[in-house]
This record gives sequence, structure tokens and C-alpha cells, in this order.
Amino acid sequence: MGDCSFGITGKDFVILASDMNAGRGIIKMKSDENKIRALGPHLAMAYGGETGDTEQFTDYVERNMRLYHIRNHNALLPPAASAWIRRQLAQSLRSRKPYAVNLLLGGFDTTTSLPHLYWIDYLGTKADIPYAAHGFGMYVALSTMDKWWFEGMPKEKGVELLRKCINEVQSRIVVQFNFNCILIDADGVHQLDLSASDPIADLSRAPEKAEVEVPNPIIAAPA
Amino acid sequence: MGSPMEYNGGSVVAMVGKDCVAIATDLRLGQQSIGVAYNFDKVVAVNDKLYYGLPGLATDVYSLREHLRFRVNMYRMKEEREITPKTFTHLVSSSLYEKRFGPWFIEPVVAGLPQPTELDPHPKPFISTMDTIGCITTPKDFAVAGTAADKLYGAAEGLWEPDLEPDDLFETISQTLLNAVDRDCLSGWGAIVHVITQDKVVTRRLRSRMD
Amino acid sequence: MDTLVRQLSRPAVPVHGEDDEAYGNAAEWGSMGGYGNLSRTGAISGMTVPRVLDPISFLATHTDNLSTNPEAKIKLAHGTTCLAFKFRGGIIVAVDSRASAGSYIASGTVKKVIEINPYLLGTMAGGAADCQYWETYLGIRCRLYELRNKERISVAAASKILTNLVYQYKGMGLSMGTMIAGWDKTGPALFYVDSDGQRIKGNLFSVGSGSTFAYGVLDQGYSYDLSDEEAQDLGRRSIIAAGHRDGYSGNTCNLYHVRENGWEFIGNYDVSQEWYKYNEKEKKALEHAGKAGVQGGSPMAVEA
Amino acid sequence: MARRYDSRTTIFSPEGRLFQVEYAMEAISHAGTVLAVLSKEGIALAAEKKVTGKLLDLSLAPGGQMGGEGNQAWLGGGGEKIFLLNNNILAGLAGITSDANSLVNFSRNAAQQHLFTYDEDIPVEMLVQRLCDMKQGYTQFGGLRPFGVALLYVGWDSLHGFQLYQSDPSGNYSGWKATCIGANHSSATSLLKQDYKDDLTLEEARSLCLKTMSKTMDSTKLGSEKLEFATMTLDPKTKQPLAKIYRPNELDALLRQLELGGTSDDQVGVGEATGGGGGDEGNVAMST
Amino acid sequence: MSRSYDRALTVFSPDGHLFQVDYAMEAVKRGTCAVGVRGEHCAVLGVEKKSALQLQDPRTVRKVAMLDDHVCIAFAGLTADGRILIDKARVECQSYRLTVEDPVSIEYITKHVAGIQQKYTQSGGVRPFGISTLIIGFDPNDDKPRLYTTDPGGIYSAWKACAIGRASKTVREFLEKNYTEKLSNDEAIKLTIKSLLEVVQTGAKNIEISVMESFGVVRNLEQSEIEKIVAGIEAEKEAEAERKRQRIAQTQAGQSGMAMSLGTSTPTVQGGGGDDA
Repeated sequence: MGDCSFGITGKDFVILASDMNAGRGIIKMKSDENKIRALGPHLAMAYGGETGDTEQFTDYVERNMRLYHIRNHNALLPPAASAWIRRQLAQSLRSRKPYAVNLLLGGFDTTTSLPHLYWIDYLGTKADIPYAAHGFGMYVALSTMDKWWFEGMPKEKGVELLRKCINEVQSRIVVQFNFNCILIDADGVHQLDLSASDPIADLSRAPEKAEVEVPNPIIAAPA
Repeated sequence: MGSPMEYNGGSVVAMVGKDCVAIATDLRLGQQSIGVAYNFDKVVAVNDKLYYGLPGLATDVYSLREHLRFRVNMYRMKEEREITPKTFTHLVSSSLYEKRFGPWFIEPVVAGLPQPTELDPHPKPFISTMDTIGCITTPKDFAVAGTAADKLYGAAEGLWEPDLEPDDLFETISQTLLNAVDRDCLSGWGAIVHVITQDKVVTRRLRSRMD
Repeated sequence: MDTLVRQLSRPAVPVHGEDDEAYGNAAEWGSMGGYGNLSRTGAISGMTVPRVLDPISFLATHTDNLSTNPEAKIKLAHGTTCLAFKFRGGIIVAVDSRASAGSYIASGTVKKVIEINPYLLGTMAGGAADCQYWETYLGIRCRLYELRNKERISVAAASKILTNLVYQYKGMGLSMGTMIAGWDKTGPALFYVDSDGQRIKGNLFSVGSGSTFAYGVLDQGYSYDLSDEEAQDLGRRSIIAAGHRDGYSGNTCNLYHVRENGWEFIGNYDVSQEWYKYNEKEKKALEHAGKAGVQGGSPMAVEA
Repeated sequence: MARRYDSRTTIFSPEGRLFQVEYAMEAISHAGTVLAVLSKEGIALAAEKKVTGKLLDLSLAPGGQMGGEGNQAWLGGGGEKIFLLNNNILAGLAGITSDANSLVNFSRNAAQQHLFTYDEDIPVEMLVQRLCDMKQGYTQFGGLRPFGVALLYVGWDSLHGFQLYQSDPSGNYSGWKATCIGANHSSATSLLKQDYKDDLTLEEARSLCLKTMSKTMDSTKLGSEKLEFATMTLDPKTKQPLAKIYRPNELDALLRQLELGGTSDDQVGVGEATGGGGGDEGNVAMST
Repeated sequence: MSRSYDRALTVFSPDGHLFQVDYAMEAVKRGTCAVGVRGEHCAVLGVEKKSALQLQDPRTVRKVAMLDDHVCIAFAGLTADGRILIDKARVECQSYRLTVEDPVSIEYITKHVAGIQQKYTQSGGVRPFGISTLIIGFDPNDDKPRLYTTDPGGIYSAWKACAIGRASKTVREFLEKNYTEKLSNDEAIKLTIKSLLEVVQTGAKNIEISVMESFGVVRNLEQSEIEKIVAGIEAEKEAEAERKRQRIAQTQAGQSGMAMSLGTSTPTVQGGGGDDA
């Protein structure tokens, strides 16, 4: 699969990055396709895999997460969301037409203030790990993260590590990638502009130019 | 893709001692040759007298574990008592056979101490293992499964002896697992050992090879 | 009749019948000939090739060259990580030592650096026998070259010889991805040669199933101006990284440093032990640099 | 005329009322009182057992070996009025016992379904809602009568911490700080209103709960043969919810401590203090 | 007797009435009052909230619910029925998005809700939903606020302003008198509160207001905001009453000895206002 995505957790955030290629076979039809979907105010996933399956599955997940949120006034917390998504894939695996979708699920648990990252593949395998990669990223950048990731990273270091990983993919993988990147923290899902010299500073400045569509928080009864 | 039984790697071993049982697992979760996580505990507690391990395809490990948890919880609520190792083995077995024509890619290993009862004040420690569709074997010495199964057989055959005390059993099962997974590309990356006795469970994390 | 067909449809390799074997034409004399059982093309005359019309496709069905054909009788273990890079202080060559057969770790103490001569190192990836045989043979050829030309063979020439040798057998299931590192009149030189006949000159290579992981550390830590210690450490760290992530690499790391007066064996390091050491040291250093408070146990933390 | 509309549950009366539902609520107001008090540190839940006969063998009845903490609470089972629905949720029921059993089964199943799908304990309100949706169905679909049960749910989840809910046969539910269902609920509620403070400790909540109970119940002295009691707290070590259904001897000890009575062991022959206590063989408890 | 399972409960009476539907409407009338008002650029929902009992957890008292990012619903009638119906509508909203990507239009979801309600007036063995709903929202890519109601019979209709539940007739009449086109947001909110005050004697603490200002932009008014508006309304009424008193006094002075009945009535919150004008 010609995808590549990364996930990095830090002290109080999780970063997701995904390549932006879309196409058929050897043809690249688009190099600015967003392959990260916000699933809630503090939850998003970077996905890749069989074209068609990816969109269908992601829509399905997104709508179900939204339904849960609207029905129960609270969005699913990342651990529960990961369990649900994993089960969908595991069930689909033994169906007539399985979804071939790999994903990284990143989220921020507002009840514990902890970031979460889940590596989930099309079989329904789930790994709860502090940093992860899918596709080409698995091959060349896992070791990069092994070496430079550390517990309780601040945001700047997280971005620095992501840049290392992207640099590694761009220099070692034959396919040319552009990357789309988000960061989730206590305030929600933010777009990260990696072309900026200091994406973290931009974060606080312009959160509204998010390329990912964040569902509106639903109104709650006044306390 | 190769065999589903070897896709994610991982191994489990259980051993019988004197009034105690032990069960141990490695912690690797791989995607074929690539290691993905080293916190993948394949052994789960049903209660403080009964543990089971599920080596095999990781997606099925999760699914089966959740399925069994559901069944055991319902059993506990309806019966108002804990499930016995033997009953649990049959529960696992029938759960596996339910998928006879599209099996879970898992070979479970069960280890537990039955509660003493009036009729049987000194029950024997219990271990069992199954194939992917639920054929039960209840060995008197040790049970192994996973990608390092053949290596585990060799090591266990050489190290195990009857009536080991809890501490010796811990040593034996640890050495068996560590030495076996050191010869297996797809298992390793840390290990956890549980030694179950009537009054407590001792759980230790082993420092093992990380390559 | 047979001979006629054989000559007409002659594959790239001279095909010897069993009869010919005993007699290898020892007296043949050509630009390169006359050395032992060498043929004019550089192929070895004792080497038998299946006596079928098309040995290439015949072998393809019996040799699991790319680990894609589980039915094949001849299986080649591919689990390996080798790397080599040039820097200011010469060339670092580092390899792991695991040999696997399927998922079984057949050996953890394989020497994957072949000391061709005091100035040349070759690394082993792919079929162990292929690498061992052809690189040893390369050693013979280099020594002969030295005797004849009264000077050390250049790394370029040595690697070219190897390429030519294996190219003769292209498609027949040879499997090797090797790096030839050495020092000659031009200074340090590094070549990558594989069984497809590809030969590339370069500054930094990594080969084998774990190579991608090695690259991940190597690329991000590499600079031409590294000190000797830094370079050795980078080589070692990269092998540890690969040994950690790749199931088919690991056990120990053998580290060599090639300098002007030949190579030096730096040491043999246990991958697992080094991993624990690095992990502790690096994470601490990074945390310190990041000035971030650490709370709670990481899910990846390993207790003693 | 009115009988035309109250015999079948799923029919509106001309005034737009559902008589069967109202009658079901009526049934509950005769049932044993159930009362709960919420505090920041946990919730106390007490339920009255109506003692009617003397020869019933409680050791064989469900809950005969009742009581326990955490996982033990499952094994001991509930009593007749207080049940564990999930690790993080306890319920006290007032109304028809057989209906209550069926609701307990339903909610336990629903909680396990949630655990199965989401790998987390079901949030308290969601379970309440799940159950109430079912109850509502029994007021709308033909041939069914409403459940003659009202419930108090006490539970904990990571979203809203400790919570206390009440639901009635119509399928309505609401959240409370302290509330009461069953006989004398209105007088109990006004007592609670007087004495409840927002910053209660668990200790105070327990005492408020039992004291109000003692004032509400007809009998002068409380004892484990007339009362069931449970708390929901957080395990100080794991910070996970910890349900505790009091064993008869534990409850008696607590009552004595609060000077609200407390049957001593020899009086009812509760038996040895270990192993969850024996049955109260001298008494018969039947909830209505 | 067993036949009663599969027999429709809602059947025509000889004079053509569906009694169960009529009676369900009675249930609605027993419910709390809800008001919807469409301004020029906003839609407002106001509901009467039973005063939260002292020991009740206010979080669990919800009268206005979201169906989707851009659809709000309020209902009057049996609360449990409302919860079920809302849940069905929420599933449809997400399901619709999943199949056609677009969000539902307000009319579509109203029609869907009404359709469910209708089904329960005709299917075997079920009673109708004992609720009426008010649905507000904005259609995707549109800036026109929408307001619909549905009733237990499954009838739906679009409104400029409408009320359901307890004393809805009074409130509707009030709205008919006081509604003007092109209400600004503040005016619409004020009108909503004013009309609710027709039935809610206890003032701001029993009123809940939700305003949707554009697609997906919803907010609940804080209690303090409502209080301020209520205070404003009271002040106006007071002023109005004062003027009236003066007028009456003048009249009295002018026509001394006559029309004492008017003079004695002290204006109350409910009775006052422009009604008499």
C-alpha cells in the first residue's frame, strides 16, 4: 500500500500526520487529498488502504461517532472509540467484503487529560502505543521514532520528531509525498502547518483555518 | 501473507507445580517481521485463580478475549459464583467450535486452581490447551502454544519436573519461555509470568531480549 | 544434437556437462584465464547448472529467491541488517549476526562481514552460502590481481569483478546484497553489489530486511564530519535499531572501521543489552533536553 | 366509563392520561422504601425489606449469602432490593419483585453489551436510559403492561463522577443529589431536603441515608433483617469504582454505631461472622 | 382477547374521529409549554422548564435537544415518548449524512419525525406518541431560518411562530397578535420569552431558551441573560401599566364616578401587557 502516516503522543497532545496522495495504480491523481478525519472534538484518525474502502469506512465511523455524541451528550473517549473501531474492522474481516483500511487513531481524553494513540490495521489488530506509523512510514521511520521519541515530549519536540520522520520518508521512499498534519490537545483538533517555521506558535494564532472539519460541540444543558 | 497463526507472532506456556500453576507469555505484537508493540499481553485473568493465554492472530485475540469476558461475566452474575477452570475450558472450546468453518486463529492455553470444595478439599492444579477449533487436551505437566511452540516443547521437556514449589515453578517457566523465544524471530520483546497459588497470584515482568 | 542445441541457445552462462567437470581446462590462457578453474568469462567451470533447456526458469520454480514461493525446495533466509557509510574518518561497516530459517533463529553468531583481505570488507545479506562463496572467491581474485599487478586492487575493480561474477548467474536464484568497502589510492570507497548485477557507488548504504530501520536512525544522525567515536556509535546504534524492530535481525552487532591502513574490528555488541543501555541513556538525555516532566509509566516501559 | 381506558395499557384516556402507568406508580408507593444520598466521596443506598413470615429459608434464597465488596459483591449476589448491575452501578428497586428481577437481568445484559462493544464500563446515565427506553416500550406497545418497578441507580463513571438517578414505570428518569422511592417517599424527600448539604462526606451521607430511613420506616429499630444497605465509592488505590453491599453483620454494626438499632447476632441467629454470614433463618423477607 | 395484540388501537369512530390521536393531543396539552419563533436571521426555541427540585441534578433536566449540528427540537407531552422519538430522529440524521453526505434539510427531518408519529397511529397494537414537537434549524447552504411543528397524528406544518403544550392556545393567540415580520435576533428572543411569560408565572428561572443564528451555530442563553430580558419585559409592562393607570386616572377624573371596575384591577405579570389595548 502506497500510504504513509505517523502518530506521535507527547505530554499533553497527540500529533497525526498522513500523506496526501490519491490515485489509481501507478498514477497519482491528486497530491493534496486530506486523509485525516476528525471524529469528534478530541478525536481524529489518519487512514490509508484500499481506495474506496477507506472513504466508505471513514464515513461510517465518523457518522457513528457523531451519533453517539449527539445521543449521549458526550463523545466517546479515545479508548472506547478505539475498541469500537477495532471491532468494526474485526467483524468486517470475516464478512463477504472486508474493509481494507489501516488507521492511526489519535485522541485526547478530557477526563484524564491524557493523549492516546492507537495503531489499528485492516485485520482489526490494535496496539496502544505512544508513537506509531503505517505504510511506508513503518519501514523507515519507526526506528527514527524509537531513537528520538521520549516520554512527556513537549509539542515542539513532537513536531521536530515528525519532521525527522517525514524527512526520512521523503529521502528514502521512491514515491513523493506531501504531508497533512494535525495536533489534538485539550483545546481540540488543530491543523499544523509544517511549512511554517514554528507551527506550534501558529497553532494558537489561527486555529480556525483547520482543514479538517471539526464537528460543532453540541449544546449542553446549562449547569 | 503467510499463515495467520504466524502473522503477529507470540507464544504462551503454562506449567503445573505443587498446588500451584504458572502461565507466561511474551509481549511482542508484530506485523510479520516488523515489531509493532511490546506491551501486548496475551494472558488475561478470569479471576485470581484462573488465567488464560491467547496466542495467535492478534485481532482474534482481542475479539475472543472480549467474547469470553462477556460470557464469564454473565456466568458470574447468573450463577453467583466464579467459573471453574474446567468449565471455563469448555466455554472456550465451545466458543472456538462455534466458528468451526471460519475459525479463530488462536490456540488458547488455560491455567487455574480449582476452589477446594467439601467433596474435593484438595483439587489438582489445572491446565489445558486447545487447537483452533476447540479440541481440548489437559496435560499433566505443561502446555505450550504460539510461534515458539516447538521450541517451548523442547525447553519445557528438558526443564520441567513434577511437584515444583511456586518459586521453582517460576524459575522453570521463566527459563523455558526466555530460552524458547530467544530462538524465535516472532516472539519475545519482554515477558510476563503469573504464578497462581491458593492464597495469591505473583506476577512478574521479565527483562528479556529486545531483538 | 544436444551440444548443437546447447550452443545455439546458449544462456549467459557456460553450461558444463558432468563429463566436463573432472577436467576443467586448467591450461586455458586468456586475458583473465589460467587461474585454477576459471573460465574465460569469469564464471567458475566447476559450477554445475541444471541440464535443462532453460535453467533460469527452471531454477525460478525451485528457488525461493524473493521469499514469495513457499513451495520452493531451496529456501533462502533473508533476515539481515548490514550497513556501511563513508565519513571523514573512513568507512564504518556494521552488521547483525542473526541467521533465521523460517521464524526459527538458526544462529545468533553468524559473521556477516567477510574479511576479503586486510583492506577490503564485504558484507553478507541474502543467501549466506552465496555471499560466503562469492566473496571468498573474490578474495582469491583480488590476491591474484595483487600478485600480478604489484599493487592493491581498487575497490571499484574488486566490486566490478564481483558484479560480473554474479551477473553470469542472474535469474538462477542467487541471492546476495553486499557492500564492498575498502581503502585504495583514491581513498575510502564503498560499493553496493547485488545478485541482479546492480552495482552502485555511494556514501551510505544499508541492506537486508532490517535495512529500512537502520536507515531511519542512520540518515537522521549522519554527517560526513562525524568523529570516529560518533561514527562508530551511529553505526552500532543503527544496527541496534534494526535488530530491535526487525524480527529477522538481531542477536549481536559486529562493527568494523576501515581506515587508510586497512580495516579494524571494533567489537561485538549484544543487541539486546545495547538496546537497554541506549534506551536508558538516550531517553534520559532527550528528556533532559526537552525539559519535560515525566509522569507515570509509559506503556512501553520495561521493568527489570 | 373510565374502565374503557385503564384496562389496556397502551391507550390514552380522553384526558390524555395513561392509567396503567399511573396505577403502576401507585403500586410502587406501597413498596418498601428505597433511599439514596449522594456525596462527593460516594453514594449511600438503603432499601427497606418488608418482613412478613417466619419460616422462609433465606439461606437458599437469592442473596441468602448476600454481601461483599467489589468482585465479591457479584458472588454474594444482591439481596432482594439491592442489586449490582455492573461493576460501577448499583440499583435499589421498589415494586413487584418479579418485574424487578427481569429489569435487573435486562440491565446487566445491556451493561455487558456495552463493555463488549466499547471495552469500558457503561456510563451510568446510558444504562439508565437504556433501561428507560425499554420501560417506555412497555407503555406504548400493545398487549404489554408497564413494569411495576421504580429504581434508584447509584453509580460512577469518568464523565460525571458519582451519580444518582431515579426512574419510574413510565420510562422517565431524572438525576438527583438525594432521593427516595416507595412508601412514604414524599415525607422522606422533604426530610432529605432539610438535611442535605452539598459538601457531605461519605460518612455523613451514610448516616443521613440511614437516619432518614429510620424516620421513614414504620418500625422503631432498624436491623439487617429489615434493611439492605450498599455504598458506591472509589477504590483509594486504583481509583476505580467500588461497590459494597453490606453483609448483615456489617450493617448491624453500622446501625449500632449510628445508634439506630442494629440487630445483634444472637437475636436473629445470623451465624458466624465470616464467609458472608448465614441466612436470617428466623425471618422471612418479601418485598412487595 | 388475544386478537387485541394485532388490532390497531387507533380506529375511526363512527363520526370520523381518531380518538386515540385526539387523546394523545390531550397528553400534549398536559405537557410543559414550548414556543418557537422565527426571526429574520434566527430561529428561537423557548421552553417552560419545570422548576428543578432542590435536590435534583440540573444536568439531567433537558428540554431542548439537538438532532444534528443544525437541527434543534423541543417537545411537549410524555417525556419518555419524546426521548424515543428524538433518538429515532437522530439516527436518521446521521444515516442520511452517511448515504448522501449532505446534512438533512429541516423539512426532511420534520417529515421523517411526523412520518414516525403517523405510523404509530395506524400500526397494530401501538398507541400514538403522546408528544408534539417544534423543530428549528437552517437548511445547508441557506440563510433562512426554519420552524416546523409535528403533532401526535403525524401532521407537520411550517410556522413563523408557534406554541405547543400547556396553554398553547393562549400563547399562540399572543404570538398572532405580537408577531411582526423581520424580527431581529434580539426581538425574536424577546418575543419568545414574552410569550412564554403568558403561561410561566415564575419567570426566568423556569424558562430555557436556545437560539440558532445560522447553520450549526446554536447557543443556550445563560440564566442571567434570560433574567435580564425578563426584567426588561417586566419594566416595560410596568411602564405600560403605569401609563394605563394614568390614562384611567385621567379618564376617571374626566368622567368622575364612572368605570370603577377598571381602576381596581392591579395589573399582574400575566394579565398585563398590550392585550387590553
